[in-house]
Amino acid sequence: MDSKPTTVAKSVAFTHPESLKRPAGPSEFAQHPVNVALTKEEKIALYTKMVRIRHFEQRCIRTYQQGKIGGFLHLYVGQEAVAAGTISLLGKNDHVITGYRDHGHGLMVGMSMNECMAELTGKITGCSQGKGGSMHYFAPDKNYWGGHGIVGGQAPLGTGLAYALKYRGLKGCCLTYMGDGAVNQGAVHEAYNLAALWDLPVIFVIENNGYSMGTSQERSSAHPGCLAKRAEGYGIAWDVINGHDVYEVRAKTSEAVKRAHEKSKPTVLEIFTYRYFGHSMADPDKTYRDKEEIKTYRETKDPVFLFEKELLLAKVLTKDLVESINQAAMEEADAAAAFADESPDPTVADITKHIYWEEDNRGPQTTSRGTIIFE
Amino acid sequence: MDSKPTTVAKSVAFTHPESLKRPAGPSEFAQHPVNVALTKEEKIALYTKMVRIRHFEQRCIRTYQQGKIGGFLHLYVGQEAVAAGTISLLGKNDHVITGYRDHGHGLMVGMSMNECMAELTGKITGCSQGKGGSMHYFAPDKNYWGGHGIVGGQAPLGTGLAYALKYRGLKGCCLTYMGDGAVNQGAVHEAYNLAALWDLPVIFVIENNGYSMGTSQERSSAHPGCLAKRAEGYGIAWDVINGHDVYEVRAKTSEAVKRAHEKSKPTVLEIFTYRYFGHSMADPDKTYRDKEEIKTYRETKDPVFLFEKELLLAKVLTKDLVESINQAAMEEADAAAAFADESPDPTVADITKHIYWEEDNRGPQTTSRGTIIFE
Amino acid sequence: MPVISYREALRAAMREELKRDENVVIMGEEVAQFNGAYKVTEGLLKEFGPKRIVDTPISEAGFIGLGIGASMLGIRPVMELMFWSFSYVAFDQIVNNAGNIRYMSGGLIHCPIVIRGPANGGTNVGATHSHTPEAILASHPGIKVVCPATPYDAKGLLKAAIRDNDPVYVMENTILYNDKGEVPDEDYIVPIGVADIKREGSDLTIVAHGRAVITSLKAAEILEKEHGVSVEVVDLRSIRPLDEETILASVRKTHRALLVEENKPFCGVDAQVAYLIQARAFDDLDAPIGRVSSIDAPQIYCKRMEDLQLPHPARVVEAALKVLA
Amino acid sequence: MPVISYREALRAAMREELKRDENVVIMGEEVAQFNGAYKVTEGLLKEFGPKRIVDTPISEAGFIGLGIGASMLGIRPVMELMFWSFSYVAFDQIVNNAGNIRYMSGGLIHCPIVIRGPANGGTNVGATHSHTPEAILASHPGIKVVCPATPYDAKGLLKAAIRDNDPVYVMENTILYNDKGEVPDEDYIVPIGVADIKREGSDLTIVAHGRAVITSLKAAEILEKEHGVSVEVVDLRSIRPLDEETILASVRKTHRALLVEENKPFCGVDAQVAYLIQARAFDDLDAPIGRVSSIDAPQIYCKRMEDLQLPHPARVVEAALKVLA
Ligand SMILES: Cc1ncc(C[n+]2csc(CCOP(=O)(O)OP(=O)(O)O)c2C)c(N)n1
Ligand SMILES: Cc1ncc(C[n+]2csc(CCOP(=O)(O)OP(=O)(O)O)c2C)c(N)n1
Ligand SMILES: [Mg+2]
Ligand SMILES: [Mg+2]
Repeated sequence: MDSKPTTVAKSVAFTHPESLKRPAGPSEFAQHPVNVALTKEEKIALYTKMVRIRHFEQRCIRTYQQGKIGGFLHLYVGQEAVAAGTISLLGKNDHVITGYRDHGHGLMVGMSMNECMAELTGKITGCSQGKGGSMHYFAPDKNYWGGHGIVGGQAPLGTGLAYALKYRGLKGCCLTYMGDGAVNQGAVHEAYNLAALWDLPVIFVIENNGYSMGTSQERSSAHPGCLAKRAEGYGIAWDVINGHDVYEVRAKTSEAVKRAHEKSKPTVLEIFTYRYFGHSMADPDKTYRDKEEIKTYRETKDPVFLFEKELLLAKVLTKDLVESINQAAMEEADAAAAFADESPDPTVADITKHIYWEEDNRGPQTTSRGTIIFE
Repeated sequence: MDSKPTTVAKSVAFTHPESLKRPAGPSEFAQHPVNVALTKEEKIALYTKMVRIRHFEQRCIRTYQQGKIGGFLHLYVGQEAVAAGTISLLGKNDHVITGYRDHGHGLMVGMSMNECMAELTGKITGCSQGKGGSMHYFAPDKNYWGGHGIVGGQAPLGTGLAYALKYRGLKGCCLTYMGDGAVNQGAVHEAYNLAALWDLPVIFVIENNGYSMGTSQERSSAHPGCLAKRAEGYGIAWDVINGHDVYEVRAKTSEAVKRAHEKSKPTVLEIFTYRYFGHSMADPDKTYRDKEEIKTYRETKDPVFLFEKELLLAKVLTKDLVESINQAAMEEADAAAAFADESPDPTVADITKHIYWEEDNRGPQTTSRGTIIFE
Repeated sequence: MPVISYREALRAAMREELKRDENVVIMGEEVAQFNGAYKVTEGLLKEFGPKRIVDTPISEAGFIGLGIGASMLGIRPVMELMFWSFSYVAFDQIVNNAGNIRYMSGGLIHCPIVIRGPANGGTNVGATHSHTPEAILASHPGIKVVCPATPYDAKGLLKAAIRDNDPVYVMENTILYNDKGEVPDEDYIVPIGVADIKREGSDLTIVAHGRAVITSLKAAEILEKEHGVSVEVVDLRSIRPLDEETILASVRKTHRALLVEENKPFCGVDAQVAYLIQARAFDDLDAPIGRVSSIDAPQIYCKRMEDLQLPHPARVVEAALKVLA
Repeated sequence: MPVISYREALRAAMREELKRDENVVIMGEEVAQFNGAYKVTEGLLKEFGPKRIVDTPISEAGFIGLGIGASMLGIRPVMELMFWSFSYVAFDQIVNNAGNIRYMSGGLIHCPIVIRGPANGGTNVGATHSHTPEAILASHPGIKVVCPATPYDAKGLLKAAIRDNDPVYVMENTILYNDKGEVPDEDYIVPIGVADIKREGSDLTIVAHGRAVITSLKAAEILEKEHGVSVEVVDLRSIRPLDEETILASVRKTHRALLVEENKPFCGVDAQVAYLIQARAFDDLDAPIGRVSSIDAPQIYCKRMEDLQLPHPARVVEAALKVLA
């Protein structure tokens, strides 16, 4: 037995990792092989994707304020480097699943702004034909399995996707994202144990933005310094990452991807990040953090700006290019809003479609008959 | 942040702690203050209680084989020192809750063999009037909150009992028992987090008997050496205990009780123990462990015999006394079986009693009317 | 009488009970510092402090189980579920531990817990957040379920629930939170298990609960004005206990029944009510019992369609005319 | 035709499907090395090896969620729940993730998972282990639920379930596991959603599912012999989809209906069936629809009382005579 009993164990208050406090400047992870390997074009593409997420989300705010989006709208602004850094590493057999804050991941896997915006406004041209909404994006053709509204509920699903990859002999992994609040859902722990016990190529990514709705992390989670460390109880490898530095995200996540691909082993990554807006558009964001904190993050740790600076310094980007990339992203978002506007609603008949497979795939029905939709 | 990332973490196969392998002889914990504090009478009483559990359970086997007990019957034989050692430490404001393997705890808190046996045979004189059965013993007047059939489901309840103690300003704790298989239920982890976050005086006791039904611990739980270590992820103190030595159980549990009473802090204790019979009487016990293993435990680690030896050596017990204590326990168990035999069944009218409070407490009903039991 | 909102009525119920009994504790996600996801608990932390008003992590099985355990030892927890949809991650605790503990202990243990929060569609949040589990929970003996439709009932039922010694699950509706109505300042309760005739009539009985009551009242208005039909609207208020006699008395008077609920139809509350009526008032019925429920699909996200998926006055009117035909 | 037990029939279904499709995986607690808590999966590990037959930890939400995720990527998991009662700790996964994924993705994702295991009382294990959640699960659109009563149906329905592209929940009954019946060796399926007339008759229709079918057949025998009543017994087999037409056709023939189920009565399957019959065969009914369910209490432990809590032939006979009076 390699474990020793503790008689005193202290719960340490949540603090962002030291690395976040380093002065702005070139990332110490710029020289990591996965980042060195990026061509200039790839770097620009990565930056462009982060910018597109930013502008898409900001356009959503307007659409919401116009009353065209209802219900919940959870924005990803401030967290772009997490989805961008992690998903930029993925290949053909790698998969993605997340919670309800799912727009960034959707755009990163290659969903179009059109289908994303139209989904938000409940149009038939939306990725889920207006049936899923903001919290329930899906693009299985792009290995994107959602968009899940129940906190933590996606953790076993991601583990199951990894299980399927292993079962089918595919060298892939499944990035399974969740928030810092989600780690307290029992399903997450059941998933940890299964992943470790069965050596599944799943990477649990805790996007720690410091808050679950209005609850700061110290008020929701007991932990001995960080949340990822809970992985140790299951013998799972883990790491903590500065999520404001897309190079660091890539560098450390690549180790986890390697572990998944080569050893079929899980990892828990805790990525420190920050959200600029309220939990959802319905959150007045007044009771639980002060404006100063948001300001500091925006001014000193913005992942898009930090990467922009990095690439400007490295002369990968120019001011002009930055301008035109931003301009294009804004125009794309505007066009998406127009597309959504012009798209038709589903019809009443659509309400009862897509409930059962055989209803959508009529023909010789061999397995199922009878009444499946009731009055 | 006082935590360090790991890049390699290994899952070590389950082995019983070294302490179990020590040669039989006086317990190294005999000199622990909580054990030194025991009077001769108290030591004899403790031994007697263990013997009573043993004989009660063995009498149950006969009653089961006679066809008078149906359903599940999970025996505690082999694990006596766990309930005996831990519960012997408790005072007026200390509480107990466990899973379905609940007879030992019931007898330890002071339930009579009569009410326990009658419950098993479904009689109205049973502790729960024949409504709960083997898995669902209750004696709230003795601070015993059951007996819970759903694996792990009692963990939040025990945490809640501890919460109530703290809320009401009582210096107490709640011993919350579960098996080694139960630790993989999400509810257990949610309870860990709440207990740590809110500093609740709950002691989670993992009775690790090496198997959950037919699944050895290595096949059910990923861990880095032991299950208790998962507590670290929540900043909870923990310890591992040789559950064959009632003195060790008392010594180490007393630290946890102190922590609960004095600091209102939780603890996770993993107590290594062994069950001699199948998971339940329905388990043929043929596929997952060999008879040799059981034999070894019976012959070298039996908690009742080890304690008997210890007390004989210490001249607290004599052969005669041992004899008469065992004889009395057997007679008590036989009498309980007779009592159960002679007791009446509940009636059909009893089926619909005890569903709602006001049905049992008729009088001026202020809060609730209408039909509550339907046809 | 003061006119306050459904939200304020719920808050008043909690305030009064918090004052009355020091063992009452409000617990849930965001109920304290954030003032409640729907502001139902606004101001309570300030007034009663953090011992009585407690924010929880996102661990429904954990904190509801904790509440159940605490209730067994004399605490009277009032737990907020941000949505009743989230009861599904705590389903075992809610059904087995809260609902069975009295029975399995032969009456030795009681579990005076209240779980409250919204259970409704119509808010454009999709299938995972729009469950209405009143029928599935009420189908388990040991549990009580109430669904207030008005501010008056909201306050009275919640107070009754908090004083009840059994688990009572209070299903509210976010769309009703801003509805206003007369609510007495003084202490009163609405007994659990007593239906309320929200409108008297003679040609047709509409049985409804929750927001479907409001929809039915609107439909009754239209039926009266445009079709000269006199409709009686029975508000169940409680699903379990169920006030069978009030339903039956109304049907015996009108001879026709239409059942309206926002639940999905299959094995909904109104399936049970339909069975009841035909079993006990068979000869009084002049026509088959009609039903209006949500269109039988997971809740659609698109708000325009969701509004049509739910029962709405036009659909109720149409169904009523069919029953009357 | 070979005569085999219900247990063997289920096993045969799994064996055949394991052979037919390499993506079929059997998973659950104790299904492999222990040969199944009820020996339904006996021998499968030996025949198919540990990749196809997988023992899980006691983590229902975890492993069922895992199965759902795997099914989205082409695996066809057949998960055993040791008791359907344990579905309550996995309720969110079972309802929201399996049941809603197709809908919420606008048909992009399908979830061909099967969850099977016993859902019944009568085994003397108390309230926590005796739930019969067919109605509460079937009340959620997106889910299919079947309840085989005979070995033939057990095999045919399980095979159909495994080939179905939607989540199908198969509720078995431990008391039936040893029941024997004729079961073809060859490949066949029983289509989901097709009821079966287990006995023809002209005076009364009994609608039942699961073990209540067997009870009803016994009652029908007594009714015939001792009371000269000709009873038709309709076995629903599937709860959702529901074969409404077969129910209605039988009632239109006999004009009287008695509904029998082992579920608790409130919002049970038969509440829905009662609603259906009165809505669509109102004028064909000569008497109110009768119902026999389990006595409405959490399951009692005492075996003698539990046997009386469940529907038994004498109770069915008595209720039938009432409907016939
Ligand atoms: C089981 C469940 N409980 C509660 C909620 C309501 N809810 C949605 S998001 C959220 C906060 C989650 O915070 P976190 O996991 O940190 O993710 P973040 O929003 O910061 O991305 C809550 C409480 C839910 N959707 N599901
Ligand atoms: C949620 C749930 N899943 C499965 C079961 C069936 N079951 C009862 S006991 C048991 C094994 C538990 O093993 P462990 O926790 O090690 O306790 P032990 O029996 O060894 O005391 C299982 C699988 C259950 N009762 N509840
Ligand atoms: Mg967060
Ligand atoms: Mg064990």
